[in-house]
This record gives sequence, structure tokens and C-alpha cells, in this order.
Amino acid sequence: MFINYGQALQNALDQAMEQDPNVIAMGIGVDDHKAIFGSTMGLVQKYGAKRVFDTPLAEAAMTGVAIGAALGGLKPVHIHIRVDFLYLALDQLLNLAAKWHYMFGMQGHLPFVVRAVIGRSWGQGAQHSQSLQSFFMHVPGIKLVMPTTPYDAKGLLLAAIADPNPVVMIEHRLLYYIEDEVPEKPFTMKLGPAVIRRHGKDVTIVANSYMVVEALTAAKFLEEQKIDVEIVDPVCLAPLDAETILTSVQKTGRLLVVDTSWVCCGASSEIAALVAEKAHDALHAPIRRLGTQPVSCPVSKPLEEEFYPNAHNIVEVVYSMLGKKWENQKIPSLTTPFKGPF
Amino acid sequence: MFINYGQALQNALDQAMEQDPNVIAMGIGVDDHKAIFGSTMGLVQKYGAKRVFDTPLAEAAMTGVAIGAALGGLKPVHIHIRVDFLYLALDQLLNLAAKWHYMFGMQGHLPFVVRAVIGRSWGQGAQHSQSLQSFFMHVPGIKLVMPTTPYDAKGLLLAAIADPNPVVMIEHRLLYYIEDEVPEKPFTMKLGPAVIRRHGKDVTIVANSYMVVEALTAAKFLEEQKIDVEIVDPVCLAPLDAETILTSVQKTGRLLVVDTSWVCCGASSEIAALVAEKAHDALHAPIRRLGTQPVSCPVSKPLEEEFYPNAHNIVEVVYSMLGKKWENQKIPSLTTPFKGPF
Amino acid sequence: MQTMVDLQTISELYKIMLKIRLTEEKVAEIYPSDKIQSPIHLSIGQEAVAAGVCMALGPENKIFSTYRSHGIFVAKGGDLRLMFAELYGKETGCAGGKGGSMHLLAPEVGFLGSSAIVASTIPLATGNALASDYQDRKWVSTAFFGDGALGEGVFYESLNFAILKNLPVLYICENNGLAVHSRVEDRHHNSDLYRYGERLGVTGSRHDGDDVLTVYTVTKNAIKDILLGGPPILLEFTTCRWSEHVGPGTDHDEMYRDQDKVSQALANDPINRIQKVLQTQFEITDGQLSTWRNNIVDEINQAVIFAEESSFPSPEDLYQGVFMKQDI
Amino acid sequence: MQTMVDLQTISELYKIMLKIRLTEEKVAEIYPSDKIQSPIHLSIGQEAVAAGVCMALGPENKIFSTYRSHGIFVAKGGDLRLMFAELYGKETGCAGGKGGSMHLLAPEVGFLGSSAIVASTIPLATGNALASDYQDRKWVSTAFFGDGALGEGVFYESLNFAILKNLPVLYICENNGLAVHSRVEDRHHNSDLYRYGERLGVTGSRHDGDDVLTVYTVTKNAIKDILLGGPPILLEFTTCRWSEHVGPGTDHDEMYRDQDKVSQALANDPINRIQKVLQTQFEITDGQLSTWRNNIVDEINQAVIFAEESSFPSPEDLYQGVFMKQDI
Ligand SMILES: Cc1ncc(C[n+]2csc(CCOP(=O)(O)OP(=O)(O)O)c2C)c(N)n1
Ligand SMILES: Cc1ncc(C[n+]2csc(CCOP(=O)(O)OP(=O)(O)O)c2C)c(N)n1
Ligand SMILES: [Mg+2]
Ligand SMILES: [Mg+2]
Repeated sequence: MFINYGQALQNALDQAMEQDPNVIAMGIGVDDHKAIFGSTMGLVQKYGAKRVFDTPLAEAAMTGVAIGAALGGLKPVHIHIRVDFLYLALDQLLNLAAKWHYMFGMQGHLPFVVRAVIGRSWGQGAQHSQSLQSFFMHVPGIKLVMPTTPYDAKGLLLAAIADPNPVVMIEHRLLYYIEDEVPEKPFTMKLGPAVIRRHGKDVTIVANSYMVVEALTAAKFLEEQKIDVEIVDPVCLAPLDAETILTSVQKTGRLLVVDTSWVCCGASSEIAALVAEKAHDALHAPIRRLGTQPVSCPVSKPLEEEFYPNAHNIVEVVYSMLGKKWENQKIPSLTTPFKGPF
Repeated sequence: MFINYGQALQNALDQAMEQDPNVIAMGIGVDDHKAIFGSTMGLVQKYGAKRVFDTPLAEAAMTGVAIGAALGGLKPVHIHIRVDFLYLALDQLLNLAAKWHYMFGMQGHLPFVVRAVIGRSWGQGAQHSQSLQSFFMHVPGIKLVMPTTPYDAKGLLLAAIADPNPVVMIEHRLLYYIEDEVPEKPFTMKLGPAVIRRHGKDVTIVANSYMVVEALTAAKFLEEQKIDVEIVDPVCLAPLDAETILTSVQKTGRLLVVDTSWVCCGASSEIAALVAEKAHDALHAPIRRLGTQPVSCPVSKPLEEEFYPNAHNIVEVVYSMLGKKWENQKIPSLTTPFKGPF
Repeated sequence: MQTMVDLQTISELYKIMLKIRLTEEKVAEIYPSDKIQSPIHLSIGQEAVAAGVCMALGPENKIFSTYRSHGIFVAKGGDLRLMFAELYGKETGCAGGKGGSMHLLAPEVGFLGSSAIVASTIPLATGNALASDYQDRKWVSTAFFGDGALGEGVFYESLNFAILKNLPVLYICENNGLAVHSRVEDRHHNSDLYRYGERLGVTGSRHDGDDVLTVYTVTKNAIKDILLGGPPILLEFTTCRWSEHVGPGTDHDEMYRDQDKVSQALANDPINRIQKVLQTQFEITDGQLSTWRNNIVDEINQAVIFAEESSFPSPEDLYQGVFMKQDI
Repeated sequence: MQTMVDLQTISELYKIMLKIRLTEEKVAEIYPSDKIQSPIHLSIGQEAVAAGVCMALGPENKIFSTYRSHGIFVAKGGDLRLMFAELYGKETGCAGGKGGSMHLLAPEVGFLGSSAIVASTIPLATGNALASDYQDRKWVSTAFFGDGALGEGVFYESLNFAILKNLPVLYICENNGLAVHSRVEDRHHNSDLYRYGERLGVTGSRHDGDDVLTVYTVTKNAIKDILLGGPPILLEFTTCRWSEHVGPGTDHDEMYRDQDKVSQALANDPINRIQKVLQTQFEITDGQLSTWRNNIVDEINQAVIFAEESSFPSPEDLYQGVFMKQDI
């Protein structure tokens, strides 16, 4: 099927619900006509209001409800239209869900999935644009995936639902409209292995989620300049596939990490630290990181453009890592920019 | 005055309240006879129940109350006996407080302080032992300090209260009983500069909070083995004093980071990444990190001992960084271990 | 109740409501041009609540609000130019272009801020009232929120604290029956939202939020009582959102809408209702009305020009303002 | 009400209460030896609540609880050896030594877990009831919590959802009037906690939590109603914590204590009360009582020996169990 990311998510959820009557989908807006950017479209009609239901605005308790339901035999998929709302659920997710199986000596397990969308599109501002993967990477006990392609979206969501542990899936609004070929039959990706999006020999770029699109844009341009980058997409950030990253850096000798969130104590700092620890001798140049600037996300367009890392920044850093000077040419975009109205 | 950490905190709060009638202290248990390990002792008697008050169990709203009060001219110090409870307050702290001044174009400011204690002592388990500094380091807009000595406790708390921005102070239960000389008069430390706890030339150990005690224990032992480590205590983790750390690594060529929390996306990963980026050429050996093991904190004694990094682990890593083999001798402790009953 | 309000106040309320309506319509008109690159949550149809409450509050009492705050900004007396500039992301905006439509404020008239996290400013108003109480109840602090907010725990936590400490805080629930596309009865077993604080000790009452004179009078009385030392109060104002949840359009035909409610609301335009009072009880002429309208249209047009002509912040401004400098 | 309960049940309730008391006293006795290196929150004085509720629940209905759960573990029918081993941090403990006193569980008898974050398991019981409802109300899920929990927003969020979906959940508020050292009246304007869910639609009632027959009967009825399709119910049981908040001792003389309440509670020992019923109404002899007691003492001593003789986990066990392996 040639479908987009949102449709792939919908397709995965549909197939999971068809296969397993214990799978339920819950969350604010999952049953409305907008259907979380289409990703739950038609499911309430197909499976009924007992299995697909809207909730009151109560992220904390509803997360606890998902945990309790999982302990009762259900497999809830709890959906949030913005990652930012997860702050309200962190006590439940990190004090309870992350610790449950371990703290109770491996008794009780929590097969539930939290899906949350990074709001970036335009003008979402400080409270509707965040991506909190590093929190789930820091506290042990939750798996964290970030699908990039429609294929990932389906394969990872089906895997997440099948997994006996709590899995948080962070999606990206700007990826929702990307289309690709996706197998019709159910399939799962492993929650762990990274995906090499592009093979190359000069620089390893570890990028996740929408940052892969920017990295690919940069790579295409760099290719024309005879610079050959490798792009590693961790896809699953907890647990993290250190090996694939290290192997790539052993080959290229150079690492740039590009993350959707802030740099400080972010996913990019972990990946950088990991390589510094484990592949120090392979490095021909200092590791570099790119992420959102260390401020809150602003609404004003020129500020927002400065805030987010992009293909230009990637090219610039790659040049400097290779000791070349960057002339700041225009880089052709591979995607159509987000266009309103909202 | 020769006082302990808890008394130093009490002394600072007392002096701040004396100097400024807008300073208030709030939180569960601040006015009871245990007085948050003594750190608020006598204050309700001295300043009355309007300025020092217990709150209902409602970490989220009470944090918002502190924010709103700060916008109304008060300077609240909101105290939590465990860092773990802050998960409940993260929406207020990170979606609101951290963003307020910036998001509103520098209008409105939030002079309030959150104090929270890392619960580690014995058998505190998964939900009463965490230290979440990396969350406050990741999201821009909150200052984060971790006092190590009684001197820091006083100087940083007075500085935090005087600061026009939200400041989170993470204290450590095991430091509460450490005594030291502290000036009687009010004084402030700057929220930024790191403190060099020990000068040395062979290895830079960046350690924070109680980990400084373990690092000093290790250093004393290493000294006898003619290994001379430098110990840098960031004290303030946001903003982080990169310069002092980088200067030290430039000198020693080796970096070990020891943090009270998990390694992955923790403070230790940030410091490691920073040095890998900015002092790559100075490094004679791979950077190393130590933190709590990547599991939830267990209660059982042998597991708990394995969970926390200690002076032994530090010595072992330092040896390996210097290419020496560690024979696993007994390291004399510099502190008396925590002794119950609770 | 209506005759207790004098002509000048009624005229003022009318003008505020009209200004909100025309402002929102202008925003909707501009929106497809992509000059406003930020989600907008219009309050067309809900004007009476903002107007009545804010007029009763005056600039000296404080308010904290939500992403749906264009109306409150106008009603509280914010400078319209700063609001349009903010929507445009210009440096002259009320938040320097950093906040956008969802984060309006006008501290000079007591509008202290707004948040896009539902219910999150309810504790802020409560804490701000604590500061007022500390200064002998200098002001009333007000939390503005929708019916959706009553799902969130901080609502209850805040009310519990407010009544415990008897704080000068006013809770305004603007109940338009919807949270995005979810009806209040699908989120709450009991639809009497105004009673949700009752057992904690916070008295509430429900009123027609489309009758601006009621909104104004009820709020005025509540403020008086609170300033005299009375307990916190919860006021629920029922109203109808004419616009879609987010965006410039309408979606009256969508399934989630209660068609009867929509038609009834459209037929009882709150602005027409107060206009009729002015015309019939106070014999305000069409000429007078159109002078008012023209003045408002002028002000709005000026504001738009101001926004269009203002500069964007420069990229370096991105890095300013995470922290306030020490010496204030 | 009391005569409606048969002798066997009353005897059972008595034995459970006594077992809780003696267990807690044993824990307190051992504690100064530092063999239990974990904070303990005893429930001496509160035995009737755990006994009455858990006996009514039986093993088939589920319970989620707090750090103060020794009594619940015993009453729900957990294996005492596993509890002592857990307190000792031994690998044979009910949580393999990883949880400790604050994280007891006994899933084989429906005690699904306990958390040291106040109020945090209230939504879990609610969600677990959703799973039950999904399976035609197979069981009732119960949340056990203290008066302190009513400060937390998740309490209200959970009750709102439970009544909205009419879930088979029972909320048990064990009101000992204290949260650590803070009195309930210093945290809530209105002390009628059982009514706090009323406006959301959840009916509540308050009962003497030191009268085990009342606790049992009221809970039994609630479970019956719920299993028949009735709405969620909130039961408040008033009681008194004889011990200090945390630790093995008492602190009856501390300022925060209401001296009258303490003396009254001590004079009306809930165990004595039910013992008197057995003696006077059912003519149970002293000999019978001491046989029971001796059996309990034996069981406790056996459990302690089990704990002492069990091994600690090995350091490598630290790394086991963060995630469950895929194939279950
Ligand atoms: C905590 C939180 N959860 C979810 C959302 C997404 N959201 C934005 S507006 C909204 C509906 C709020 O409804 P209501 O409070 O009635 O306000 P209204 O939009 O009707 O003015 C929701 C669910 C949010 N912004 N914050
Ligand atoms: C969310 C949270 N806030 C604060 C605490 C600290 N604390 C532990 S027990 C307790 C008191 C709880 O009182 P209550 O719910 O009445 O239970 P009781 O101890 O009386 O059984 C507090 C405040 C906590 N564990 N969790
Ligand atoms: Mg609404
Ligand atoms: Mg209590």
C-alpha cells in the first residue's frame, strides 16, 4: 500500500485491534472526525465505543487507568495529540509504569502503549512543540520509539502493542503527510535495532524522527559536493542500539547527532557520550550535536526558523567537521513545507 | 558557625525571611516537629503561619500556587521531602515556570525556589530515591543547583531566593549530617561557577552532590597510590560552568563524571558530550561516566550497594583510565554510613 | 437585574463585545493569507463572558487565562495593536512575537498571562490570590477556563487550597459545552459543573453566559464579596462556541455539534441581545451604534496596519530572555 | 448489623486483626536490629479497616494500595513468610527483595501492588475496573488510600472517569485524620471526605473504621451492589494510627496529636471490641482465644525464621527484570 504515516498508524492499530480483542484505543479526540490527524480514523465505527473512546482531560489519571487496565488483561493504546501533555502523566509513567515490573520482582507486567505527537508545524509555541524522549531514556523501564517512515509507523506500532512492557511512541506531525510503500499484512519491527537510512563513509549522522528528513536533504546536497555521509536512525531510543552507531563511527571516524529536542541532557548528549566513551580512538574530529536552540520554542517565524535545526545547519557542521569552509549555498528542500491554515 | 547542612539551609532561610518579608516557606511538613530534617526548624514559630505553612498533598497545584504568588510579589520557597514527588509538578515547572519569562517576551518573572531532597539513605526503594537534575537541565528556563557542603547549602539557597528566576535546588539526605564551618552573616554564591574541591593533575573527576564525598574518599586513597585527581563540583548544573570543566580537562587530559542519577541522558552524559565536543584534542583516554545502574532503585541491601556508584567504583575507573590494574583493596570510608532506624 | 446597570456601563459592555466580534472576524479574514502562522482559537459567540467578567474586574484585578484569549485581551483593555502584532509574530507584539495567539498577556491592565495547557493557570490565579491576601486583599485574582478544565486534577487541588486559606480568587468556568469535539456530557456524569467545588467548600452558581448584564452583575457582586473577605467563588457561564475549535472557520454541520444548540445560539446572538436593550430601553439610535462600530473598525484597522508595518524580531532575539538578569 | 455476621466470619475477622497487630509488633521489635533496612509504616490501631475490607473482598476481587500495607497484605491472605522476607530484602520476598516494605503485593490473592506515591494507585484500581467491566464485571477493583490522598488531583480525575463509565471500582479511604504530622482539618476546609466525590456523581458514606463488623458488612454490600452493575462507591472509614507515621515507635505526646483522640482510640482498641463480641455474644472461651493467638504467633515466628534463613539476592540480580521478555 502507498500510504502516509498517519494512515500507517491507523492501519497498524486497526490490525492490532482485529487480531486481539484486548487492544483498546483511548485518549482525547481518538473518536472524533479529525481522528488524531487521521491515525484513528474509522476505528470507533468499526470496534465500537467500548474499545475506542474519548476521555476527560485528565492525563495523569487516564495514564493510571491504562496501567490498571493493562494489569487487568487489556492492552491499551493511550493517545495524546501533543507530547507536551505528557508532563502531566510523568508521575504515572515514570514513578509507576517504568518501575512496576522490576520493583515487584518481575511480577505484573504492563502491556500498554502511549502515543504522542510532536506538535511542530508552525507557530505551535512553547507548550505545543516539545519532544521529551530523553526523559524516557533517562529513567529505566520504558521503551521509547520514534518512527520516521510510514513503514516504521506500522512496524513499530504493531511491535509496541505486542510488547509486554510499557512503550512510548513519539511521532512527528511533519512526518504525518509523508507517503511511502507499506506492506499490507501485519508485521513488526524489533524494538531495538537502528535503521541505516543511507550508507556513507565520511561522517556518521545519527538523526531521529523528522531530523532524518533534514539529514537526508543535507546528504543529497553533500553528495553533489562529493561528501558521503552515513545516516543512522536509532528508531528505538530505549533500549538504544549502541552497536550500530558505534560500528558506523568506527568506519567514518566522525559523528554528528541531530535530535528533535534540546541538546543539553538530550538524546544527542547520550549518543555523543556513548561514542566518546566507546569509540574514542576511532574519532578523527570532535563529535558534534545539533538540536533545538536552548530556549523555549517561539512563535514568530524568523525565530522559529532559527530555533529548529535544519539541513543547512547539518551541511554547515559536516563541512566544519571535515575542515572545509561552507559558502552557505541554498540547499534544495526535499519536502514541501507545512502550509496552513492550521 | 560549625553547623550541618540541614542547619545551614535553616539558617539561610531564616536570614532570607528576616531580610525580606515577601519570602515565604511552604510545603508538606515544613511546619512540623521534624521540620524537613531540621531545615525549617523554628521558622513557623518565628515568622508565623502566614509565612510558613504546610500544604495539602497537591504537588501540581501547589507549584502553580508558588508561581502565581511569585507573580504577585512573593518569593515562595516550596519544599519537597523527596525529589520523586516533583514528577507531579513537572507540568507546572517545565510547561509554565520554565517558559514564562521567555514566552511572554521577558514580561513577568518568577522569583521562587523549589527545594527537594534526594531520599537515598537506606531501603528507600524505587520511588523515594531519585534525583531528576537532568530534566531541569534539558528544558531551558530553570536554574538547577545541588549544594554539597553546608557552606554551599547556605550560599546557594540565599542566592536562589535572591534570584529573579525559578531555581530548583536538589539536596541530598546523606549530606544533611555533614558539618562544616559556615559564615554567620548572610552571603550568596553565584549561580553558575563550579567549585574545584580538590586540585590535581592526572584525572578530572566531575562529581556532584553526595558523589563529591565518594570522589573525595577515592581521591584520598588514590593520593596514597600517587595518583592525583582533580575534583570539579559543578554545584550549579543549569546554567553549567563549562569553562571550569573544560579547563580542568585541558590540564589533566582525562575525564570521569560521577552523578547521583542514571547515566543515560543524565547530567553525566551532558558533561561527557560537552567535553567530547569542546576538548576532544586534549583527551588522552576515553571519557568515563558513573551513575546509578540502569534499573530502578531496589531495597535489598546487596542490590542497593550494587546500584549506587561509590569510591571503589571511582578508584577502579581511574585506574583503568590510567591503564593500571586495580587490585580491589579496601578503601577506608571518610563518612559514617547511614544508620537506622529510619 | 438588568436595570441596575447604568447606560454608560451597558454601552461599554456592548462596545467591548462588538470589538471582540469584529476583532475575531478580522483575524479569521486575515488567517488564510498565512500572515498569522500560529493556531487561533476564536471566541465568536462567547463575547459576553469575557466582556462581562473583565469589565467587572477592571484593570486592578488580575486574570490568568487560556489559549482562547483574544476576547479577554480585548475586554480587559489590552492594546489591540499589541495583540495583532503578536499574532503576526512581530517584535512589537504583547509578548514580543514569542508567545503568539495562545500566549497573550497585558500586565498593564492586570492580564498576567495565558497558557495552552488546559487548566494549568487555575493554580496560578490561586497563588496570585495568596499574594493578594498577603497584602490585605489588594486585588481579586481570576482564573478563566473552559469546561474541559474540570477534568484536570489541578482544578480540585486549587479549589481545595483556596477555600482552606480563604483566598480572594474567582474561578470563571466558560462552559461552551465542548472540549475540542467532545461534549461535556461525554466527559462528565454530572453536568452541573458549577457544583463541582461544593463539597470542597467552594460555592458555585451557573448563569447565562450570553446575557452580558447577568455576567457583569454576578461577577461584580462576587468581586465585592471576595474583597470584603468572603470565600472564593466559582461562576459557571454557559455559552456557545460559534467557531470551530481551532482555525478561522465554522463547523456547525459536524456530527459532534448539537444542532439545536447551535441554531438557538445563532438566533440569540449575545451582541444583538444587548444591542436590543440599548435600542429599546435606552433609545440608542442607529446612528450612535454605527459611530461606535466605525470607531471600533478604525481601531482594528489601525491595529492591523501596526502589525503589518512592525518588524519581525531578528534571529538573534531568539537567544534573549530565557532568564531575567539578576538586578531588577 | 453485627448479628448478621456469622460466627465463623467474626472469628476470621478477629484472627486477621490479631495477626496484623502481632505482625506489626514483631516488625517493630525486629526493627532496631537493622535487619529491616527500609522505612516501615505500621498500621497498629487500624487493623479493622484492612481486615473488614479485605475479608469482604476475598481473593477474587482486586486491591491496589499504599506504602502502609502490611495489614492489607495479611488481611488479603498473602503468605506472611514472603512479607517478612521482603522486609528483610531477601530473594524469597514477595517482590524478590526489590520492593521492600512500601511495595508489597500478593497477586495470587488479588493484591496487585502498592505505591509510595500518595494517591497514585487510585487511577490504577480505576483502570483495572475498566478491564473487569470489559469482561462482564468479573471482579471489583479496590483502591486503598489515606485521607492525605484527597489532596491529590488524580483522586478526582479517577472518580470522574469511574462514574462516567460506571466502573466496578470501590474507593476505600482509610481516614486516620493524619497525613504524616498534618491533621485533616489543616488540609481540608470541609472534613466530610466521603462526600468529596458526590458532585462528580460518586456516592460516599462514612463509617466507624474501628468497628470491624461494620467495615465488613458495609464493604460486602458495596461489592454486591457493584457486581450487580451499580456505580462506583467511596467508603470512608475513620480510624486512628497508633504508631508514628514511619518507624517502629509511637509519638502520642507530640504536639500534632489530638490527645483526646489518641486516648479514646487506645481505650477502644478495635481488637478488644471484636474480642468482646466473641466472648459475650458467642461465648468463645479464653482457651480458644489463646489457641488462636498461639497459632498466629507460631506462624509469625515461622515467617521470621523463613526470612532470616533466606538468602539475599546476589548483586547480579540487580540487573534482572527491567523489562519483561517478549514471549510470555
Ligand atoms: C492538558 C491538556 N490536555 C489536552 C489539551 C488539548 N486541548 C486543547 S484545547 C482542548 C479543549 C479544552 O476545552 P475547554 O477547556 O472547554 O476550552 P474551550 O476550548 O472550549 O474554550 C484540548 C483537549 C491541552 N491543551 N492541554
Ligand atoms: C505525592 C506524594 N506526596 C508526598 C508524599 C510524602 N508522604 C508520604 S506518606 C504521606 C502522608 C499520607 O497520608 P495519608 O494519605 O493520610 O496516609 P497515612 O500515612 O495516614 O496512611 C506523605 C505526605 C508522598 N509519599 N507522595
Ligand atoms: Mg469548552
Ligand atoms: Mg492518614
